[in-house]
Amino acid sequence: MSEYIKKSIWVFHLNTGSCNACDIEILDALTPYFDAERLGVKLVVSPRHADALLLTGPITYESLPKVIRAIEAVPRPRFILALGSCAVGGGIWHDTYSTIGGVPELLKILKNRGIEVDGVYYVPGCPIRPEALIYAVGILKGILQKKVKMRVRKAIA
Amino acid sequence: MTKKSLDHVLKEYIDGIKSIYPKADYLFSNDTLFIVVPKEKLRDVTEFIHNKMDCYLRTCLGSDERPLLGHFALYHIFGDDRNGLNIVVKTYLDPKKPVAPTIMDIVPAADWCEMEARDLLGIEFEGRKQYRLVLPVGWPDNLHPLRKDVPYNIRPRPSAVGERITPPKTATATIPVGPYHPALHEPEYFELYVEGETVVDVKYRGFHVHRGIEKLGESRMNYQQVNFLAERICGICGFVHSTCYAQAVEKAAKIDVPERAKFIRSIVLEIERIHSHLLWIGVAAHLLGYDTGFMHAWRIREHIMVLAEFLTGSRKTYGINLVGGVRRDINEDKKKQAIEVLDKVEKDYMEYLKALLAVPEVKKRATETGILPKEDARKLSVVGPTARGSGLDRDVRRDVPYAAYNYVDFNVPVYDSGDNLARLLVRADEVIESIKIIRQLLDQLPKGPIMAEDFEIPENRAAVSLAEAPRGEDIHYIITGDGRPYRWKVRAPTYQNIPALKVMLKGAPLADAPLTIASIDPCFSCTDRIYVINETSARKIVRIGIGLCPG
Amino acid sequence: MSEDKPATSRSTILKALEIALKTGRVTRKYPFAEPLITDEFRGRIEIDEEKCIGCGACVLACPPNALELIEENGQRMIKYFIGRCIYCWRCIDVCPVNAIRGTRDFELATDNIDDLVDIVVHDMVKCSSCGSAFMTIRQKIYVIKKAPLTENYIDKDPKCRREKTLNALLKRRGGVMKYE
Amino acid sequence: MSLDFINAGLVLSSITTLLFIVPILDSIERKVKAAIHSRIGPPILQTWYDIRKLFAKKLSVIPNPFHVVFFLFLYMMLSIMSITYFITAVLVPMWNSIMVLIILITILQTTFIVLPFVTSNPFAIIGATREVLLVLVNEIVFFIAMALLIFFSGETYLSSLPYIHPTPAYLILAAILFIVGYVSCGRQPFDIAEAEPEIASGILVELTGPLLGVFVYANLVRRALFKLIPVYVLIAPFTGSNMYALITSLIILPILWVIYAGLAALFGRSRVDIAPVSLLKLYSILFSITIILYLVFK
Repeated sequence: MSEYIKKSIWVFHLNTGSCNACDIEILDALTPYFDAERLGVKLVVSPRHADALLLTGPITYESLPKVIRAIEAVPRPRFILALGSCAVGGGIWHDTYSTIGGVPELLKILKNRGIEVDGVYYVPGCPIRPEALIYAVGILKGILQKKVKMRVRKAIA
Repeated sequence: MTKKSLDHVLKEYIDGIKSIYPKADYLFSNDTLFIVVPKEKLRDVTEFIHNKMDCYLRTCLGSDERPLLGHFALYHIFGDDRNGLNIVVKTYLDPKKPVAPTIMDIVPAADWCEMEARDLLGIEFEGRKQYRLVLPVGWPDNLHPLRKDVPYNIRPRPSAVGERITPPKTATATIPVGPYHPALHEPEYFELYVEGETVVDVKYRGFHVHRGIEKLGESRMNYQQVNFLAERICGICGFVHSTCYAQAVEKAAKIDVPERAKFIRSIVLEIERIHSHLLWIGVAAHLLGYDTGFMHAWRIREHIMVLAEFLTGSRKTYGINLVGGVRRDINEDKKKQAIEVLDKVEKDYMEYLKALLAVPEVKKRATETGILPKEDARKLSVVGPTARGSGLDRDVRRDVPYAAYNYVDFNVPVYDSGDNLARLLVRADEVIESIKIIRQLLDQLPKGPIMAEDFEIPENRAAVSLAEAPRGEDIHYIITGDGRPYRWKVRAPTYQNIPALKVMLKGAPLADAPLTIASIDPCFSCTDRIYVINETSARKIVRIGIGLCPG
Repeated sequence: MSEDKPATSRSTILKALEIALKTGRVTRKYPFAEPLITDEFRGRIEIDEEKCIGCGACVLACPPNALELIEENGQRMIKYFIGRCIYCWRCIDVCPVNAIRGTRDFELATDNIDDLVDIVVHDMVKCSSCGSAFMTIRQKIYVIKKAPLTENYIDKDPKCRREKTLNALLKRRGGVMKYE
Repeated sequence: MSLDFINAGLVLSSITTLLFIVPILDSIERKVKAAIHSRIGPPILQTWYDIRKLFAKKLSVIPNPFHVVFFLFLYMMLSIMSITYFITAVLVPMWNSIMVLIILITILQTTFIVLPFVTSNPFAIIGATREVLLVLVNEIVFFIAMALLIFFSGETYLSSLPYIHPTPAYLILAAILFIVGYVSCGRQPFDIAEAEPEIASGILVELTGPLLGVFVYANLVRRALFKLIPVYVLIAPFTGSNMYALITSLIILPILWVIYAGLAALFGRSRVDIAPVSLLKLYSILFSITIILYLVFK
């Protein structure tokens, strides 16, 4: 089922309290120099049409219920792309009083409420480069391999 | 302005205030006059400064100074642009139960900042309607995050948030209309009440992007880290914020910033302005259904983005500002490349502009729509291109020069018609002016260090700093503390411009609403406030989420 | 410039076509071609575990707390969470031993958040009197190299050191009470 | 008999080709626009990928499910039926009156307008209201043009058009049909019903998954029909044979699609209070010219 999505990824963009830098870079990814449309990416205007949600920002309390509602409105199979350091790890405001601290926390809330998501992709960057978004799309499509891996290194005295 | 006239003006202010309250303490530092008055006299003093001296309110803020002086403090910051003066009126409030008189009836612009102080510090304002502005619904009433005894990372009832989903009023059922609707970008939204296709009323709902920035800057971070935080107030005009912050600290601590650093700041500021305006022009074209215009504006903008990355290390949130100077130098090679890019951009841009304005729909739909008459503009004290599109000739870069702006020669484009086209043309012209400014700055770039050496930041100094963002004037107020700001307050330009939207939108066709809203180039990441009006008889409700720092 | 107001210049809607023809196709075929990146780009940082002494200067400088210092079981970990990094490179500025290097790496997307964690583990020195771990072995070597005379008291943690100094002082004054 | 057999084969193959090729033409349109934007654009099969993907999505609950599904399938059936009827009528000289085509198209357009109303979403309803205003002008002009066509040519059969003599008035009528076709396709500046910034793509907003897929596909077929009719009317008199006329129209269709795409990329979006009025003005001028020409060359 999700095989078909790889050829045609319709995305809906939600700013959940980001500073706009990631948001303009998302738009930038659609413009001539990057042209995400050549990879089948299309920005749609309703979450009901979307396959993937682009979340930017650390998810403020004020936006949380709306984010949950948007996720519910996306027909399955649905994916989440956490874009930028705020969405991935809460960014510079990961522990302030008015944010929940990023998509990992959101996923816990979703799990508690029984809302399923078919895949989550994390795209660090502050802001993300348009290429970073295209790279993530490449991973979602299966044409690229991820390069990062958890590392634990011992400093030998 | 000569020294004598400044003294004269100061004397006028001080005499005026002394006549209201003879025991008023005052202090003059940098370009700012600090005055302390008791709260009983606050309204009289406000009236004198605002009405008699014809100043306008920059912003007001509360501060928890119980650990220092055993009181809450309330600051009202007024601006006198003709003389380049700031007037800060300080009032002490009771530490147990802080209550202050409202000045909203004298200065309508104080509405939001008073409510913000109420939310964040628990200061009650007598004699006005009070409501929750900043904090999310469901936040405990007696918890005020900016009080010094409240930790910055407190998170009351995080699980309760999920319960706040309110069902939509109309039969829109499961569609999340509202903050995340059509023109994407930002989660604040406008409810437009329409009859048929005509907008009869507007309601702005906001504060989805409240991230607790001021508290963070006052608790977890140190002076240098706050630069990076300030830059992230807004991802589009972030460098203005970090410059404004750095300047405020430098002013408060009387740090001598090297000239070269000032030049580099101005160059990057203008690059940011070009990127922001091109972005806006592209989005405006998109809102008018002219996607070709959007694509080509952003194609030209891409050169600027690459140039910004080449000069600073990042496409956005440049991260080169520090208190005392900048982190990256501009060498001869970079200078040469920058000039090449600017030449290309200027050529492409001029051609693009011709193409854009030749499209009949662009011209037809921008002309005579979203009109903000000059009188309204003055009354609402709008700033930036919104003011300049309505015939108000004000620009901080020229009126109160900062950074290296007093070394350059540039025009401030002003158009009188007050419609969307005027605001478009102001921005269009400003791009060319910015290119001109950067050329001059690169040409005159002085030699020397880019960072001030060894400086100390003393405690309990205050300063007001201004900067002209792409959307208007940006104000940072700072009180220094131990290793970090004691109080740091930011006022973004969109704050000043949003009330003007009501004037522009009423009675206009729905189809023009997105462009009109976009035409003030609102930046909600910076603003984070709410504008509430009375709901009137409206048949249908359409909620439009226009984002945009223009985007 | 303002005399030649673009608003007044004559032009038709075909102007856009002319621009398009002249410009041609500008798209970079990333990921199949090089990204549009300059040499100055600030990407992910790389901690050199050969050089790092685990002092934590970077942790103090990091604005978003992407670098964290965790101590447990006699080990100190410098944890770099790429997913929170803002790529400001302040850590590079403050590192006393130049153990942190900036890269141009931005291809960091992953489907598992644990991939974004990078940890350097240091063994710690135990205090010779109370036995609590208080600094890394590398840090000790570094301090001794920089200030050779410190060898005498470097084995004790700051608390014990203060205690020792105070006790010595008290003794000299003839007191017998032990500082607690 | 053998001719009928060939005709039947031709009808079948043209329809299947058309139904398959329409999404590809849409991809080509996107590519043309991309070229004007100075970028690459999607692959040639992208619209097919999109539709296939939409059908693979789960259906989620919508208000008025019965009405929506009913009108949606009616809409799809009608668009396919109309285009089938048109091709059959061109080739088979039996009950192929232009009147039937007009009736079919009227029902088709009505379904298209009713659909967003039953979804009871405020955006969709505003979009539909705008569409009604535009269609009112456009549809009436379509009737008048077709009626004049019958009147001028003296033929009520589509299959007879290749055998008439094209007069200047006839050619202007064909031009009017081209404009009607362009407007019906909802391209700039007439995409006011789907205006994304203000009403979130209006009529589409409530549909999701396979339902959206059905709508997108049916809409493309309808657009193809509105391009095919003017092309056929214009070139039929010059070919002299209805089979040639059909084949030539099918060949011209992609070219016309590309031209329309290029045109749409050069315009911005009009407004609901401007578009119908300016259209009316344009049409009245063209009709006056037609009538004058008719009287002059009679």
